[in-house]
Amino acid sequence: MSFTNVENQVELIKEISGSDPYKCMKCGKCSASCPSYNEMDIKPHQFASYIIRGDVDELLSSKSAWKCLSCFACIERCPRDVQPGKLVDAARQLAERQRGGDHLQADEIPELLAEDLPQQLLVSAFRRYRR
Amino acid sequence: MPMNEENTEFRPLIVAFCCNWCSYAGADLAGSSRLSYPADVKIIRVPCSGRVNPMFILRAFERGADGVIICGCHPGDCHYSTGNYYARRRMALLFSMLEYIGVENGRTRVEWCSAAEGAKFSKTMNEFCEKIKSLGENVRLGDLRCKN
Amino acid sequence: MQRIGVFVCHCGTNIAATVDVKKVVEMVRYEQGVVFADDYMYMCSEAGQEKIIEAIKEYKLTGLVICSCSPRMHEKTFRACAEKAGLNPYMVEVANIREQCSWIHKDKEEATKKAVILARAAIAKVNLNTPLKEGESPVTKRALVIGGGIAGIQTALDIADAGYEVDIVEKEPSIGGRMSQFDKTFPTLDCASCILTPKMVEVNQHPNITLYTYSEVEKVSGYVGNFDVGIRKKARSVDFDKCTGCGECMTKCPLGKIGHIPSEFDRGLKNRPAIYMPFAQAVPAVPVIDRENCTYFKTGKCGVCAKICPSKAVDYEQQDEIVTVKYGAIVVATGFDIINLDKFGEYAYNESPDVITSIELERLMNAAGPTGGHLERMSDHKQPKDIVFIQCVGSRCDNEEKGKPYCSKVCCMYTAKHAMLIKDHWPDTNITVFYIDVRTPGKNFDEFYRRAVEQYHVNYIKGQVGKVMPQPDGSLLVQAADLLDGKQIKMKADMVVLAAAIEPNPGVRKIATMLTASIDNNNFLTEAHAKLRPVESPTAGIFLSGMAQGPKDIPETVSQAGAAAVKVVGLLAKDKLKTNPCTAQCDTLLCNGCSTCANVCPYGAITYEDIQVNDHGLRETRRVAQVNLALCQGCGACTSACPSGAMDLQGFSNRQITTEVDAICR
Amino acid sequence: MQELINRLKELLADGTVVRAIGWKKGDMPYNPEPAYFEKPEDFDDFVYDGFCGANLSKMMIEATKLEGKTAVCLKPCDTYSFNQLIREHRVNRDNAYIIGVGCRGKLDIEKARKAGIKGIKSISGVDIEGSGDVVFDTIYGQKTMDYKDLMLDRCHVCKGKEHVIFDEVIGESQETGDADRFEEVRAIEKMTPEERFEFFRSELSKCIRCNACRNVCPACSCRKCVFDNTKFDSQQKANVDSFEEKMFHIIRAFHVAGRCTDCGECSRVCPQGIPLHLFNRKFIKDIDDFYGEFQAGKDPEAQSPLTDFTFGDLEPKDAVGRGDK
Repeated sequence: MSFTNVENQVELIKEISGSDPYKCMKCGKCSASCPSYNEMDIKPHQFASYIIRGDVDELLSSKSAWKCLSCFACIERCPRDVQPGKLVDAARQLAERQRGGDHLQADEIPELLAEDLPQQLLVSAFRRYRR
Repeated sequence: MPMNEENTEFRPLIVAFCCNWCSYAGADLAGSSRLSYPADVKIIRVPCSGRVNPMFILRAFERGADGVIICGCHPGDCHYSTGNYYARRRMALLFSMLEYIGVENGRTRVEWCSAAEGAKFSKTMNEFCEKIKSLGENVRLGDLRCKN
Repeated sequence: MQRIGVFVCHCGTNIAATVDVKKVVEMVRYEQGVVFADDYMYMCSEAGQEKIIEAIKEYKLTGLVICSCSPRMHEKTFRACAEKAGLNPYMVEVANIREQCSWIHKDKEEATKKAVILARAAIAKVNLNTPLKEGESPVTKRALVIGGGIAGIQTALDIADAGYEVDIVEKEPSIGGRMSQFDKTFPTLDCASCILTPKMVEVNQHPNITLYTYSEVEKVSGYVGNFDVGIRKKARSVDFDKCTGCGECMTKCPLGKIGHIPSEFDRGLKNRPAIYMPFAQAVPAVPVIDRENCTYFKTGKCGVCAKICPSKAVDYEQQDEIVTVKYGAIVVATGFDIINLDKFGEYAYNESPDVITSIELERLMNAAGPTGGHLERMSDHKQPKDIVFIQCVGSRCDNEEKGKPYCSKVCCMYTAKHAMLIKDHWPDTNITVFYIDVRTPGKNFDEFYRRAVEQYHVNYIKGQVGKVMPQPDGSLLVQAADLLDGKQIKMKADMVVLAAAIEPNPGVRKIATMLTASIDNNNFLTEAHAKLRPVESPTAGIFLSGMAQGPKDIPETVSQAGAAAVKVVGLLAKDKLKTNPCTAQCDTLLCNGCSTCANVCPYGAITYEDIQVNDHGLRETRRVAQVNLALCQGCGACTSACPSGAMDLQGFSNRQITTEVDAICR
Repeated sequence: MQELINRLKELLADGTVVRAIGWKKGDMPYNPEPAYFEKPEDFDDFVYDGFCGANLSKMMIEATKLEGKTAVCLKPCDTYSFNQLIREHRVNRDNAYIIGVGCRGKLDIEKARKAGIKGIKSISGVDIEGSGDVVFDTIYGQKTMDYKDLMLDRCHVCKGKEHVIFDEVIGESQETGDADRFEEVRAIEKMTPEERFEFFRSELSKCIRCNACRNVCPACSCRKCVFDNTKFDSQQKANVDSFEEKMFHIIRAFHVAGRCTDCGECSRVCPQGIPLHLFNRKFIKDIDDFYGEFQAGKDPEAQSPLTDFTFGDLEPKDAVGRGDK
């Protein structure tokens, strides 16, 4: 799959995430809820405008894409149903797809698990890397 | 005379001028909310704080009042648009003059109190009474005379 | 000497539980003037009132003191009761021994003592009460509406439909105002003239409405119910009765093509002839000659319009005419304009014809406008591809020299409207809006704005534009910051539209002065009460409609117009006005004529007259204050400002208040 | 002085005015009194010298009601009072011909008395044009005093040598101000409340209610004073009603607040030497501090601070306690 076509890329993100970045009112509730806010260079409330502008590569090369814990607080709380978490998730997924099959298979996971690993982290990791 | 003849505790005599539209209604609200304040306070109803002539205040002091408080609508809320603005200037100058001739600060007060501020009215009157009690009887304004 | 009856109310146990009512009666029985004192369970009840009436008759009482609840509660009741017994209602005073005594004190002895003192103060006051009579003044059943925009039109129609005669004075040659310049209206996007023109026609045809267009209010005297207004009807140079409105004169006027007279209606985007109607649907459809520009008036030559007029309606000899009309009420609906942008050099409004104001854009998009509704740049008549809108140009600006401190309220909505209309017609136009805040309170307003973003993909960027720089290639370089992304932006635009701050019509200050209606620092007329009397001026008989009172959109203007009309109708429906008898009064023997009182009167109720006085045998002419009882509201501001004590307030006189002070401090 | 007399005679002769108000010699060389001049021979007694401190503007209230114009001699500071009277519609400008007279400071005989000068027979060196020391010829011999040392306190805080209203000016004026106008007020403000109270009580105790201050004051121009009318129950004469007795000076000062031009006549005429200007000057200082500088009488169009306001005015509670440490 090639990402030369910016519009195509944006459309794909919209399709994968199922959310409409144009609906964002920049209220900032996502940034206010985000546990990783301080570690992000592009803040959650900016995700929508990056995607509208077509700056997907910039978003993907940012720290933010991989600092997102997929806790989905922003998705839960977004008053406009824009759900920045899903947007960034969709962007990550694009990147994953680009990488091809270079990732873990589900059945390889159990043996890598530590005993005291929190369940939540595990779920979060699946959300981030499984697809 | 103050009602303290049989009582050794000093009970001040306080005259409150309240504008009909905000503060008098605020006092009524304090009443209907049963928010008590000392009986030392006696209210005189005037149409507007701008109606309060400095002569009235001086008269009260001369007749033995220990404190005088003027209550009006908040600036900007005057029923007559501007009355309290003029009152504010008048009272600022009068109070400063009273201080200048040696009358203790605090015997006079202006408070803006709306019809909804029953609690504020009661609190203000309680505070003012305490203040006047701490100042004691008004000797100076009663004594500032032309002759010895 | 008064004969005073004192009535102490138990109010059930409300008073009697904390105040020894019987003792109060005993204590006040021997006060000066008191001839009767009694108590009763419920003074305000039928039986209680009956008791009062009987006592008035039996003891020939001249004054009453009721010791009961707050006068704000039952003063009216007891006054009416006194009146029933033939006593002047203003001979009643209420001592508030419930809210200000029994309800807030617990100690019975203390509360009783206070109740006695409050009763004494009221008795002392009644001793000085005098019977007061409510004044009456007749009402002229005709209203004047100043301004013929949508605010004035709606107010006039509502008053006229209620059956009263209304005159509209409009300074332009046609009514219609700003709304007639607009293309579409938010949030429904219906066409402005489609909804306004029928109303204009209705005004013109309404039997109760008289139009004075091309006219100005020259002089106002009188007071509520009885205004005398001088209206200057400027010479139109066209005979109203003969003109058929065929428009031949306008097409033939040689200056139409070569005159370079900018059309006011088209905001200078188009020229007009010297004999003109502002726009095609003008009401009345009678042109005027602009004498400043007309060749005939400048040189005495030409006269083409007179020659070609088929009905010989052109009359160069016409003179200004002043008519004086009586009115009962006046509505100010003088509307608004946008501020001058000379001080905003950074937006290059005066440098580039492609930087325009929103009103100019309205004209450019209007099918009846200078371009026939085709959006084009004024510089090269090309259709703009990239358009930048700048919000808050001069609004929310604390620098008095440049702008206005308030929010103009309508800009956010009309900008969204413009953006969507442009996108509707020319979908591949790129539109960027730079805003400080987007403010869209109102029914279906935020949804409207969100539609511009979500459906039309209008690019809203938070951040004010710093500079607009015209480029050699004819484009405009816009420099701004995207505050949410923390980036500075430089973008090219073909057209920049400025949402200039609105300001009240500059002529309103003169009108307000004539009306003695108060006006704020921003030239908006002040309401009698910001919350409870928003369509009335503090000056009785003056009402406010539309933008003259503050920024508002068309629906708000129309509702305010209706509200003002109701207030006017409420006034005109009365045959006579009862005036508050607690008014200021001037003792002409004491008055110095110094004007101090007039300076503080919020109602303009005080005037000065030279009158003959006989001061204990000395006859002389003196300048003395006169209180107009119809205007005076009884605030007493004049009485405390008066240096000589000549001004006094009936019902709250200096001596009455002094005597209350004395009674309390006894 | 001769130039002034000649001009006044000329104005009377050519009918410009029908009377003039100036000063005539008193029974002592230091107490000239205000007087009307109508005929040339009236001017035999005319005097204008250093002791002519009286502010004649108040006399114009009655004079301008008379038929024909009245000429009046006003010193620079007096013109402020006249302007204030115009503002209050108390004088008829059309009936007034104002001669601005020169002034090099007016003199206070009390200062000579304090310096031990008694038994005065005649005084020289007080001419308006002159300069140098004042020479007293007394029954104890000649005494001299520096003109400046003899000046009224008010002249040390002079408002300036310009007449703010006039038809013509005769004679030169000098700026005599060399002190801070509000210094005395500030000194009192710095005292403790007890000290202030004692100060005013001892000063006011001297008052004999002669009403001289009220009668001379150009701002106290009411047709009938509040102390003489029945509107406040304050009308009784001194000693009868304690209200008036106690509050007279405060009320009087409040009545003229915002209108007082600080002409200083009240203190000059007080037979008991009460520094009454201290009340007025306190109000002026407060008005300046609270609402911006204001000089009554400077501009007859200016709104008086007490009939004006701004939305952000000082609250009364902040008007007091400003000096408290």
